[in-house]
Amino acid sequence: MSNPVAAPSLRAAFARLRPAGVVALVVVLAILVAAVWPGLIAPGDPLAIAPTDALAPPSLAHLFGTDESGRDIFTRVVHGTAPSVGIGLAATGIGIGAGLVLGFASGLGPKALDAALGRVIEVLFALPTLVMALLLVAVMGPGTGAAVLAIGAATAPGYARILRARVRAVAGSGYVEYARLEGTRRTRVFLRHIAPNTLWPLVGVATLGIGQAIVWVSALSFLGFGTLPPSPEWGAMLNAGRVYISTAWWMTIFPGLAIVVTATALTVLGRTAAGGGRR
Amino acid sequence: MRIARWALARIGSALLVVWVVTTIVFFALRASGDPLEAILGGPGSQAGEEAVAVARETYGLDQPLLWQYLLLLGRVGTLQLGDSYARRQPVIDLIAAQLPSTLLLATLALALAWALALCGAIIARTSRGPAGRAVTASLRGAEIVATVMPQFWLGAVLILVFASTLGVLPATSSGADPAGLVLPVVTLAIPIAGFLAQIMRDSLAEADAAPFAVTARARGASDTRLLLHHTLRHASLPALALSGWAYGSLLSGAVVVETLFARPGLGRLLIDGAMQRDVPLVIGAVVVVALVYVVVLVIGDALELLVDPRLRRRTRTIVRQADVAVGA
Amino acid sequence: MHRALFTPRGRILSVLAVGTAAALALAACAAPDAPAAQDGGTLVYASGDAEPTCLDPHVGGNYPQALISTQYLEPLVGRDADGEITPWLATDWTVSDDGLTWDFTLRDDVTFTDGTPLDADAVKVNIEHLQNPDTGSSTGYLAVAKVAEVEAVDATHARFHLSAPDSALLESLSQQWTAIESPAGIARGTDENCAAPIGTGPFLVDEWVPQQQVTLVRNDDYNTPDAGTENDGPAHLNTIEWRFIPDAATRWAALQSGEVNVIDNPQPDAIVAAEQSDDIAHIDAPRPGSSNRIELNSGQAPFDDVRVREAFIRAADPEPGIESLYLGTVTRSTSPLASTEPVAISDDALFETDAAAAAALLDEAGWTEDASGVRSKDGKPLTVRFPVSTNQSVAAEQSLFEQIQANAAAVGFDVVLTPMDLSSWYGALGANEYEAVSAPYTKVGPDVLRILYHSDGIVPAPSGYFANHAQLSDPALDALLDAASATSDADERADLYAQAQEIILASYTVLPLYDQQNHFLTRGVTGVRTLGTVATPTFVDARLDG
Amino acid sequence: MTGRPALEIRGLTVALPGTGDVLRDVDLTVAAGECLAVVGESGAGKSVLARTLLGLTQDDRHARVIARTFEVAGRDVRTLPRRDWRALRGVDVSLVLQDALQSLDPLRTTEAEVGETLAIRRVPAHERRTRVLEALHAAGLPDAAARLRQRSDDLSGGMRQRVLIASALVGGAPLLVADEPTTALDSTVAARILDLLGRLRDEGRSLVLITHDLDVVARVADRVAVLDQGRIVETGPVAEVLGSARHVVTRALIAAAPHGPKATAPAGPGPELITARDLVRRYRAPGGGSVAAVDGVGVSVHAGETVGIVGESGSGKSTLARLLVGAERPDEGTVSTSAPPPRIRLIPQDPFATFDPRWTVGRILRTSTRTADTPEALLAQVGLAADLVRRRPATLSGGQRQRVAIARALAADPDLLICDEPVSALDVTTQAGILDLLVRLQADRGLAVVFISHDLAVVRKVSDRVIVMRDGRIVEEGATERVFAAPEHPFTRELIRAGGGG
Repeated sequence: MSNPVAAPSLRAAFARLRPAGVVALVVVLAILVAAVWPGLIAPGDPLAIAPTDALAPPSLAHLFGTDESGRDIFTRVVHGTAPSVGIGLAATGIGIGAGLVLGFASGLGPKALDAALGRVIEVLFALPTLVMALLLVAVMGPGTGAAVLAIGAATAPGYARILRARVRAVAGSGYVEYARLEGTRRTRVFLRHIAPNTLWPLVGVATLGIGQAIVWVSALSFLGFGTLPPSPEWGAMLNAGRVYISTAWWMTIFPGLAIVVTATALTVLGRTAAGGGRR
Repeated sequence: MRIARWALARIGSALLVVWVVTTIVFFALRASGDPLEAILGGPGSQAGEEAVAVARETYGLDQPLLWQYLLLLGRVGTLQLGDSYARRQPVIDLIAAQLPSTLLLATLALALAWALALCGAIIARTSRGPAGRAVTASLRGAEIVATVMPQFWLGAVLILVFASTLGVLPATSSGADPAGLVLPVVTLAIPIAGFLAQIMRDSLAEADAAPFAVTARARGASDTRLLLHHTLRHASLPALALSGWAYGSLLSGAVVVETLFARPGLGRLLIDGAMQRDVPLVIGAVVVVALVYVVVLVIGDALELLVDPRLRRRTRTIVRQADVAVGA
Repeated sequence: MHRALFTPRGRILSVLAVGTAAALALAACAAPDAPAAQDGGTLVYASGDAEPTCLDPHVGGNYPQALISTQYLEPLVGRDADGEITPWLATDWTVSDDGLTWDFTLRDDVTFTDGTPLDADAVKVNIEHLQNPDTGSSTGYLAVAKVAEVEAVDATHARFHLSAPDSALLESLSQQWTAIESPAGIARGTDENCAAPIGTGPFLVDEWVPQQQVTLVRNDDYNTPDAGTENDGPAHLNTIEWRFIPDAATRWAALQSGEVNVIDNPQPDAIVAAEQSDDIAHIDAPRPGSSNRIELNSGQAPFDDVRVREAFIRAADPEPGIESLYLGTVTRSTSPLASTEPVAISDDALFETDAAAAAALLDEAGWTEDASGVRSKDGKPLTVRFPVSTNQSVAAEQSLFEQIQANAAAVGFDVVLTPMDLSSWYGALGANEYEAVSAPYTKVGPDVLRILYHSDGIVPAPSGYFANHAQLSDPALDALLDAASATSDADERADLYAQAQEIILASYTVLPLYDQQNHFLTRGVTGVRTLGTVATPTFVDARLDG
Repeated sequence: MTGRPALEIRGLTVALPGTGDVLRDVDLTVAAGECLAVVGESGAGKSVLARTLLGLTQDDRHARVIARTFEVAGRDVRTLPRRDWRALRGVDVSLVLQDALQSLDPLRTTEAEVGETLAIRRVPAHERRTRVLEALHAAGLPDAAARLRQRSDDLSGGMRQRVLIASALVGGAPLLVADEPTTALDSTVAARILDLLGRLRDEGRSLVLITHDLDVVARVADRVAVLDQGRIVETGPVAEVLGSARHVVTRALIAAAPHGPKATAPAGPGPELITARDLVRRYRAPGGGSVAAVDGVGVSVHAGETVGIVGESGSGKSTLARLLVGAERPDEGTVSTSAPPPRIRLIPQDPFATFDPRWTVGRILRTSTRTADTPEALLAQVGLAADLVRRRPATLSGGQRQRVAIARALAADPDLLICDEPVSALDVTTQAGILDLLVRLQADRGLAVVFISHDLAVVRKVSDRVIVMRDGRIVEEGATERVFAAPEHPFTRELIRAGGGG
């Protein structure tokens, strides 16, 4: 018999880091640096325009080239880390927060509540993320806040679903039953066993989720509900660059790569943290 | 008995879908914005008092909110989706006209995703030696990158390469024109292919290590036979179980891909409706998307029964929910 | 050289073999001889404008409707490139001395494509249709606002009784939004008429598959070419497939790959590429009416202070951006009117960039700068809310706004650009939640000034919409505009409009940028031209390459 | 016996990537019609040996398999290409794995599974069916024709094992390798499967029987080889090896096998701690309706005594344990306790699942402690080193985990331990250690113990009193030795016979 939730120690997580995981970790650390001290990597001003220098291809002066207003794309990509990753974080936070409420209510509440909430969660989960996000954005209007809320709300059912399953697995686990048999009070069982064993695996899932959320928000940008200009948020940059794709491919390629690389690194790391789910 | 219970459960979830979706959409769209404005052609219109009154009457807007809601719920429940505010056409007609195009796109994309995922899993399974490890490692990498690839970016790059530069494939798509379908289907399929390939590769490795696989080898089965007669069926089960969800995700992607490739369909209808705050159209589109999901689940159930005759409903596993978590 | 890449593979190899000079020669050889134009065939038009929700331009009345309806509806009068009104469905017209009665003589040999004859009653029905609130007309409604009644004198004579003199009447009636439709078609009711309006044009609506395309087929009985048409019979084309491809890059790719013959709203880089290309032609047809400009809301703080407005305009410095973003495809304007309007006047001096002067003006107006870089006054930051309608603005223009944002930030403005869908945009304007806005308005003739800058335009319509976004309320200006509208003397009219423009420009409520861009790229088709009215393309003379 | 041995191996060494040498210098000979048993603890290399005999280990390119002699049916297979190995499998040598639920493809019918060896050889379908039916008959599967279209889910454990054996017989392989063929089965069923294997041997097949169970060896094998850490430490005729073992490993194995009565005498019946009357516990049946897992059972446990509950899977013994410990409520009947209520603790079959995976052993023990004992002291009581307190359960061996579970139960200073199959997942020597520990603790502390097991020999070893359960009811109950000496119920008699009587 195996344990419903794999043993989660940091050391075990590091031990699981294969070369890919190490690379991912390095990338994520670099992303963090770029988010916190962008000036360290790219000292320029991401908003500084230079119309005479517009649409310059990548060169030593402009590593990633310049955009239609002559802004340096490398600088913008680096300075865009904070808003882009921040958006992913915020959306994931909202998603997990809402998911926590639904998941715990359903997983720990009375059977009837679980049956009802469980169904509703499944139905919400059935609604494609973008469809649901579009609805909410259409109501709230464009902008970062709305996009974050929409993606958060649209991903919440997914988190709720995982949480509910985890809560149920942990609540039905041998160690919770044993604690009950020992006469431990319900709140104590919850605090000691259920909450930590439910929440810890969520770290991995959340890491995966941030990467996905960045992609979703940029998709909203593409559909015209994105971050406000002239923020160097990657989705918005990518969207702006797509117009020039046939003449200035670098405007599209580099922000797109930033998204792909970040999401990939977060996904690899998330998988590792999620307990090496894939044997 | 079992069939009846199963059918009841599916009908129940269809009704639940209708209720949940109607509720969300109705209250979300009323929360801000004035539906009356949308009916009368936007803020630029010069509608007279009379037209306003007629619109109020037609759409029940002079009734209390709760009554409007119940009215709507009743109508949606019986699939009387009413007329589009902005287009002044029956919603059901609009959707019926667009649905086949989107279903064609999504179904082809799912088929392609399956084909790619199967190929990936089989290649990963059959690659041996150092070269094989390199192949497997790059497949893994490709899967992850495919999964996180923004579709509109991928599509734009494909258009740049195949339509603008090489000129071998059209950049736009409509109906069932085969050449036009290639790029949208590929764009739509790749992320799902990455997702399915991961699941399939994992479950194939799992099936490969299972005792029944050892037994089959001990009977003299070759790798190919083992794959075709034993492990592939097992490996496809989890992927099959998740295909219903994957289909939902394809409908999500269709919103983007249809815009990108100027392809008519439900996704574009939905975007237009959301932008114009066309309540009946949005409800209709979302309800239909959700109902399509229910239908797909039914088909998925049937396929699963076909592949797995054990009739044992496995609980839809917690396994891999990490991937599913992040939504469609 | 660029095109050589598109020739078959064998050619590329030989091209590489013999070097650049030979390549050029070969490429020239490869270019087909001017292909013999042929009759018949299907032209595919890809529009980047929103798909109309109604094909009848009487309903609502926006530019996408004008574009497509040009193919099947025709107005009473036309307008040539010099701004002269030309006969079309009406052959002649006279106006009474008091300017209140107009007599139009109609052609007597015209029938609508449903067989209904064109007569004075039909004209009467059309004007009434526009004025009926249930029609929901907005543009056409305003255009014929001064028409009190249309009297059918006899079959070919329609008499317009006006409530006030209207020097812009002919210009108004030349627009697609007041085009004449079959009364029998109108009688079918809005839904049916929206799906397939019936007119006298060279094509008729065969089928509309929403979101996909509108199929237009040739009107074989066509006999009403306008003054600019060479063809004196039915169109050469059999069919036009009118498709909607909202994404500019996709549209351009579709033209490049030969899927479509004509696209509108191309990106500047596509225009440049087309100019350099042998097989893609470029039609530059600026829309009439206003120029593309940014208007500053003088109705509320901070732009109720002319010094702050001038500071913004002195700081904006759009010129380098216009040059680089549009790659030389547009020209800077300093007029509130389109360059195609003969009476348009410009004043470059008012719009010279001077950041130092801007800063001084702001200092003088009491807006002080602090460490954050954003000026403030009485604790309120110098914020400029700038809602941008994504439906009405191409990418290059949004980039230009971003550059203006950056330039204005340098002197202490905090410009908040907010892209919005059309409905939210109208909402923001209606709620006065803006300090700056760009709202191009297309109308034939200088009368557009009255719509945009007369103080009447501040009062919102019942729907909340108003046209005077600058919220200019100047009795002297109102008087000039009213007088210009009433006079029938052309010189006097031009002079009045010139004075009005000077007042508008000097108010610093308007930052003109350039003409309303209206470009078409064509491939594999000849004979496409645009009308002198609202610059929509007509395909009467168009032929596909053989 | 014909001259040529069915299997001849000299100097077989197998190294697997990452684990090093799994088998070292192994010599084995199996004559035609002979049954050779290979015994050893888990980790001794038994399963690798079984797979190597079919060339399956050799399929892994990273595995290193070398031997001086390796002949199957007289054919040198040392350098056999993969393709030729495949041709060999199923017709020259075949394999029967343990746990037929996993070893039969659950998606395929009996006919497809059994007939696969033939299908691979392109035997025509009609002939295939005939031979499949023959094989099923030979494997003793009742009503074989009706089973053809069934899948492993539709079959009982015993039937599955017969189907699996049939699939090994169908190709006519003269050499059968059986890897723990009876481990997952109830003892009565296992006995019948062993009879079948014995019959096959008698019919002239050669058998390599891999097992951890000396009892199984004694029943069917002619000769036995003892495997320890990849080496054969002792080999010879069964009677000789079991009767007078020379090697210390063999002797330890024999000593560890539970046999005989409980060593210590019962310390007189104390006061009644817990009494259950007329317990009924029903579960919803898969097809609707309900089944009573426990159906009118009454038990009472006195201080200081050990009550053994024995029965096959599905007999309701684990449900009874859960009812006694209070993990479930009975649908009918009562569980009453003495005053003050005794402290009851559970020793589970799978202790790992009852440990919070994030916790260290020290924290687990501290949390359960109701006395002044330190975790280190508790560990000492169960024979574990004190430095285990910082370890997590995942890093412990099965025996260590079970000892920690016992320590945790002791931490509460219990009056009654309910042990639910506490040793069934453990190796025989580990099992012996745990059993000794339990007996010793019970004697030292005067604990009452309810000991639940499917293994009659184990129950006999620890219990003063025994209760035999079948289908949710008690069929026999009494003092352990009385029941063993003179079983009254036929089922008890069958159990004793099947269990080998120890």
